[in-house]
Amino acid sequence: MISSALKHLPVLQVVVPLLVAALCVLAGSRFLARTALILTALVMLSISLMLAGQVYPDGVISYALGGWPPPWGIEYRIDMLTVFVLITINLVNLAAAVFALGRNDDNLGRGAHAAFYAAWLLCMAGLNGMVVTNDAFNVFVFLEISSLATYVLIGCGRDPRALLASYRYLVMGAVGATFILLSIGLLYMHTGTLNLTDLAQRIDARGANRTVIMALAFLIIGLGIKCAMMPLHDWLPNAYSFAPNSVTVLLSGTATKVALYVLLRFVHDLFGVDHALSVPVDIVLVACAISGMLVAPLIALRESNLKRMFAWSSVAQISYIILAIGLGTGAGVAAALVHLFNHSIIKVAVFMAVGILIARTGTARIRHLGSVAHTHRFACYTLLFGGLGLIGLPGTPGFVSKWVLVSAVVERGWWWLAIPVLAGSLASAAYVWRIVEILWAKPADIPLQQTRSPLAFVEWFPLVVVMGLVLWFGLHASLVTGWAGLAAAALTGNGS
Amino acid sequence: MIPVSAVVLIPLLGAIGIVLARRHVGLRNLVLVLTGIGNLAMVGHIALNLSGYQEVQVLFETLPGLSIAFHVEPLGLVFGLTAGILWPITSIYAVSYLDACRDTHQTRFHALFCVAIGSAMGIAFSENLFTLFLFYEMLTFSTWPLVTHSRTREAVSAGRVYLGVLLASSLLLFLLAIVLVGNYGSGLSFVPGGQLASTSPALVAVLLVLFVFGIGKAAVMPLHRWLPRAMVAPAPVSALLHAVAVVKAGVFSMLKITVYIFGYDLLNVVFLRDILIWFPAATVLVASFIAMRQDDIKARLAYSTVSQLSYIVTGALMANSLALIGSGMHIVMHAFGKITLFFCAGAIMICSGKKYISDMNGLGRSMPWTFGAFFVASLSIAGLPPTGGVWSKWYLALGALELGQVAILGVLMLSSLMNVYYLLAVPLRAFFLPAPQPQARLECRPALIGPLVLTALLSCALFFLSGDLQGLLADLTRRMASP
Amino acid sequence: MITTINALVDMGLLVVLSVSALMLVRCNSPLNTIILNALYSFTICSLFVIMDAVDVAFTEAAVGAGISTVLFLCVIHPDDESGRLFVWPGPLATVVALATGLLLVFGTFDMPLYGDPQVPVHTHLVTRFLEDSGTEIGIPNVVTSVLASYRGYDTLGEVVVVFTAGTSVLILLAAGHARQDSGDGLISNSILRVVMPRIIPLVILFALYVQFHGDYGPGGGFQAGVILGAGLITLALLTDSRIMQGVISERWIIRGMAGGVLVYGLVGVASMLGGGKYLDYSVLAQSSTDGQHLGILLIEIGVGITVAFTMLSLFVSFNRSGQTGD
Amino acid sequence: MTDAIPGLFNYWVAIGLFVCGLVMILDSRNMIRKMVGLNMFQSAVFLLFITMGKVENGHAPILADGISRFSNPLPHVLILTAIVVGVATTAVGLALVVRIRRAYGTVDEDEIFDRPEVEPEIVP
Repeated sequence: MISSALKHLPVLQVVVPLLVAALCVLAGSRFLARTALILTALVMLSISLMLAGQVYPDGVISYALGGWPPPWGIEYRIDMLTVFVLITINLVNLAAAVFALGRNDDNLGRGAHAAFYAAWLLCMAGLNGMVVTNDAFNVFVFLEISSLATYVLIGCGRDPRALLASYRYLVMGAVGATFILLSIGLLYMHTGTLNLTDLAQRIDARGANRTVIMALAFLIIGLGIKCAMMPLHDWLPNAYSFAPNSVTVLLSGTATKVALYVLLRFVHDLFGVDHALSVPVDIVLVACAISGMLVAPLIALRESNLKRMFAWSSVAQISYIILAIGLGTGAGVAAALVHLFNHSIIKVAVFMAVGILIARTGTARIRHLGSVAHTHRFACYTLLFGGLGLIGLPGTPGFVSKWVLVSAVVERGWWWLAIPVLAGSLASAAYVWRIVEILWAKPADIPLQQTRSPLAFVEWFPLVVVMGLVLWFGLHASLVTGWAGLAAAALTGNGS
Repeated sequence: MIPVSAVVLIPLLGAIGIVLARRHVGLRNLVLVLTGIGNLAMVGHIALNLSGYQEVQVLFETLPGLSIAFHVEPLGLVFGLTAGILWPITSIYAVSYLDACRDTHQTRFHALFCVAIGSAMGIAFSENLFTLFLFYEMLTFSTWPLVTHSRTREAVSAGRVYLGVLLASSLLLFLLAIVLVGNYGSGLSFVPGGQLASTSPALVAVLLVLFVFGIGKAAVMPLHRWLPRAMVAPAPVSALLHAVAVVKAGVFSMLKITVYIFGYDLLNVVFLRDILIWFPAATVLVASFIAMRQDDIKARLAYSTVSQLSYIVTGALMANSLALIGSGMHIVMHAFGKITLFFCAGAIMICSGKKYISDMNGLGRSMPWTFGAFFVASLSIAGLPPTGGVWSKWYLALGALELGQVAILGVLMLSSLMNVYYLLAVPLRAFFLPAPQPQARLECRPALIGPLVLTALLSCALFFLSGDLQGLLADLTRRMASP
Repeated sequence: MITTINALVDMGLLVVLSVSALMLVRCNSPLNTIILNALYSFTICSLFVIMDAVDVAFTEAAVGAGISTVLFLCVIHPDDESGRLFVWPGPLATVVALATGLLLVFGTFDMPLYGDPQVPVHTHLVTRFLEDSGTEIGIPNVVTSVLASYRGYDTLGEVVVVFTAGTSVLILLAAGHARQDSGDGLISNSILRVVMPRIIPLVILFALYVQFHGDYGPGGGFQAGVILGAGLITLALLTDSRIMQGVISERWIIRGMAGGVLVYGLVGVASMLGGGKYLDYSVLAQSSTDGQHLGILLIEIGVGITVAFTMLSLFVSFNRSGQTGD
Repeated sequence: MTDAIPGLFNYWVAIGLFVCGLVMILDSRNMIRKMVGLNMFQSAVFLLFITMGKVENGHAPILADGISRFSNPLPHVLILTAIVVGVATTAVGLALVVRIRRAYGTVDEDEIFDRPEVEPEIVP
């Protein structure tokens, strides 16, 4: 029984949260839904880890849904890259789910709580589905599941501006998804297939023409919107800042990361690293990345809202990943993955700390937060360490990311790209230190003693665990980089 | 055998102990002093058992080729010993100084002080550039709260300049240089002979520029601005950190990198070196000029520090064994001299409330110990016998001659003359000019005077002990000759 | 070159479509926009029929023209009538849109010509669907075969999308609002009140026909669900909505939404337990085609349930918000 | 080239709709109209898919005796799903619009964004 279940792990990764979400709505009980959320998150993480255990020795797992062999049926395909991203997002999900049990700043009506947790699970099911699938159209379907769920999760924020943010994200997201759909259509037009492996082979065999180039362009725009690539990032800052705190934690570590993963998959798998396309994809990605890593921190520096500031920081950090993807080399892919993981755990810790602070002080206005560090030590020190990680100081995972990234950049022969990367770090240092200065050294603005309240278990526990990971992976990065290297090999081995 | 990393961990554990003992002032101060003594004992233990510390100790391996590791080598030992000896003395001074100021955040102060010293120790015994950079940044961040200790608007703004200059230079230039070394060189470890033998001369030149201006703590102009601004910090911070730990960490990194990353053979063939050496050389002169015009005693000392640091950087760029000995010795000599001067400045400010030199006429007669110590330390900085300062300047001068740069020799000499003028002027003015009104005896409590007299005496003692120091450093030059 | 009457009709409809699109862009009143949108949907439906996509046309008619219009009507507000909707697009939007359009036009020159049977689209995957589905699945409607079996997992995803939308609307429109019972039915036209209840059983019958006839002709769970939902909504509109609440409470509408997804998902679980892959229906019965038949029947029922109840749920949510919004 | 105009006309109309939809999305102040634009934008892509599925002289893909030439069912399946996805998005978007109207009293974006940002009261 167990051994037969092990064969089905790829699909269980997605179907378990889907069905549990339906059960949550069916049961309609807040208590049951919360319990189910935590248990499912645990199960999902365990499944990812077990998949890793299967893929590591055996290589690629292919799972033909419906029993129809690919490319006719839909194929789930698990390799080292897939499990890397799966573990990352499911880890984040578990931490965020526990955190969500705490004091929530959402605006839910009577009876909507179970549905809220169901939407959470649907979001995760969609994201997991996007990761494991090897079918272009299936990516679109699961993208939409996760997107719809995300819109509503954001819209649950207490501030009415959450609705505007969600609406804007919905419009941009729908445009992005339609671009992706169009791109899939064009690819299908050119090749007659939807399976990614098959697509890659057929593009290789038939060569590229204008249809394929257009497909690539629309794909980059569409995924660029979903992963908040610099000129298409408009939705992200408000969405992150007005969403409920736990949702911000979840999104920062999962949604954009999965979009980046899909970008990586498509750009490298389909179009091949060195494919003779007549369009300079690398230049476009690198240009967007540079603008992101330089402009976003400067906006963050002027930001008045704590959450939005870190949201801008996400835009900046995502740019590093895009830069690494744009390099188009194996080392670049590895660097992208390393930063994908490292940024996820750092940002999750940061947003949890921010959430705790906001829940206590009742404000996200930076200028109201003077001297808060003296009464809310735990949250502020986490924020400080997370901030150092965002800057990329040695001893934090951020440094590892930057080291690997800059090494990849140098290896590619574009050593001058190291300069914007480091300048971006410096700009991050500016906004992080601005916060530190206010949290520690600015005179208090609000009656701080009144805002003290003990931390609940579900608040400090996930934060401590994630911080532990941050500290650990700052000092022992070999696991992450080694794995990312294997994943990159799996990817670049496929395309050509 | 106790591992090398103990010298880093003892201060860090001490910081935790101090935080834990924050409710009991006496216990806290005891922990502080014991940590200092324990740390000194550890450094002393290493110095006495050099043969046992040949191995590299890897604490964490972050990535292959990127590990936090420590080793013992003569330069680091010299720096570590200096900081190790001066720290317990400073602790005693700091406790009495802050008590005299009725400071209310002493726990924070002492804990961060421990972290800063731990970082300095980490720099001293770092085995590779990554470890060095880690502790370099840790030092930057741990000293920021000390600089802004008073939380006044002025202090916070100075803190911004402090952090801004140090972070900008280190993140943009220093880190870039490290990355380039990591990718183009043969490794990040400090090995005699350097890691860049197989790289192109252009890259070596670029790296040299990046290192000289990337290590902002060495305060080569135009990156010196943070140092005078950092003087808003309490006197013990200025004394130990901005005369010993932080700034010496900068010049020490410079020395270590020239010796173990570039290697003197390589450095001597880089054309750009002959141009670049004029930046620190000019700093030596210009900073001395500025120092002469300062009336605020701490500002004058700060510019004097800028000037003296560039002696060491110049020495490092001279790239010969005499200059290396001179630079290594100057780290020590200047540390003992300058810490004395800052102790004195703090004592003067606490006990007489004066901070402008023009107000100090005749003050020497009411504070004889303080100004006596100031006098001795000034001699040491200026490089006059019977203080240790004479030896380091002597070797630096010899190094300049060996390099064939008589002009640089001239610069160093001229600056020394100015040192005499602007430093010795203070005690002379205090002892010999008449006081504006008759003053009572102002001398401070012994706990404040004791440390500064002790360091002044040590400065003199170094005049006689310099042989050992020279031996240690000469050992290094031998090691470099046969890697 | 296509010279058939089919192509001429196609082009004619395209022109109509373009015109209605332009009218839609220029339209200034919200109500008219919505009506024009429905018109636009119907035109595109006809185009789909011309291009042999009967199932798609059916769905577009039910959804684009039907559900969407109802939803839009629920949301517009008398106050909106005053504002001018149309403004000449700004330079940025124009440039972005035109650039995208030109890029696409540029790409069309490498695209297969309309109706060309020799392009990869018609020669790769689809040959198996057209040639073997008759024996592998055993039902005539290839669209249903592909939808429910070959790409059955996508369809599960589609149902989940519907479910997600239902859940989302539920969350958004449940927020902080006590339920208010509307008094009378919404439509006071007496003729409709007499005629419609008599038609509704027919509507429901039709829905069931579409549900179970999907194997043989256009239709299936999705379209059936929409029709069933629409029938029930009409019932609610016509009569006292409390009557509907007496028949089925909101709680059960929501449960129905989830129930359909569960039915679908559990069919997959059943096939796993039967030793096949997820959603491999062949293992559900003795012979493989029987299994496929059974599986498709069950999942189509799942689809129908979820869609019908989601329609109801959407209607209830929007309707409630409409009443309490004022 | 003579084939190009009838052969590609479908695509061009689809592109025209695509552009119209995009303009409506980008430049509408009214949130409801934006959703209409989104619908049009998506339907343009649907049209493109269905166009590529058409085979000359083909029939609807329902197997029957005597018919051997069918249009491609795969795009139909994909677009069935996409239509449903589209309406789902519309439903969620409109629900948001309802809530926005409730919170701000208008669905005009300019009107909402022209208002000064008011931070909510501090409620610890």
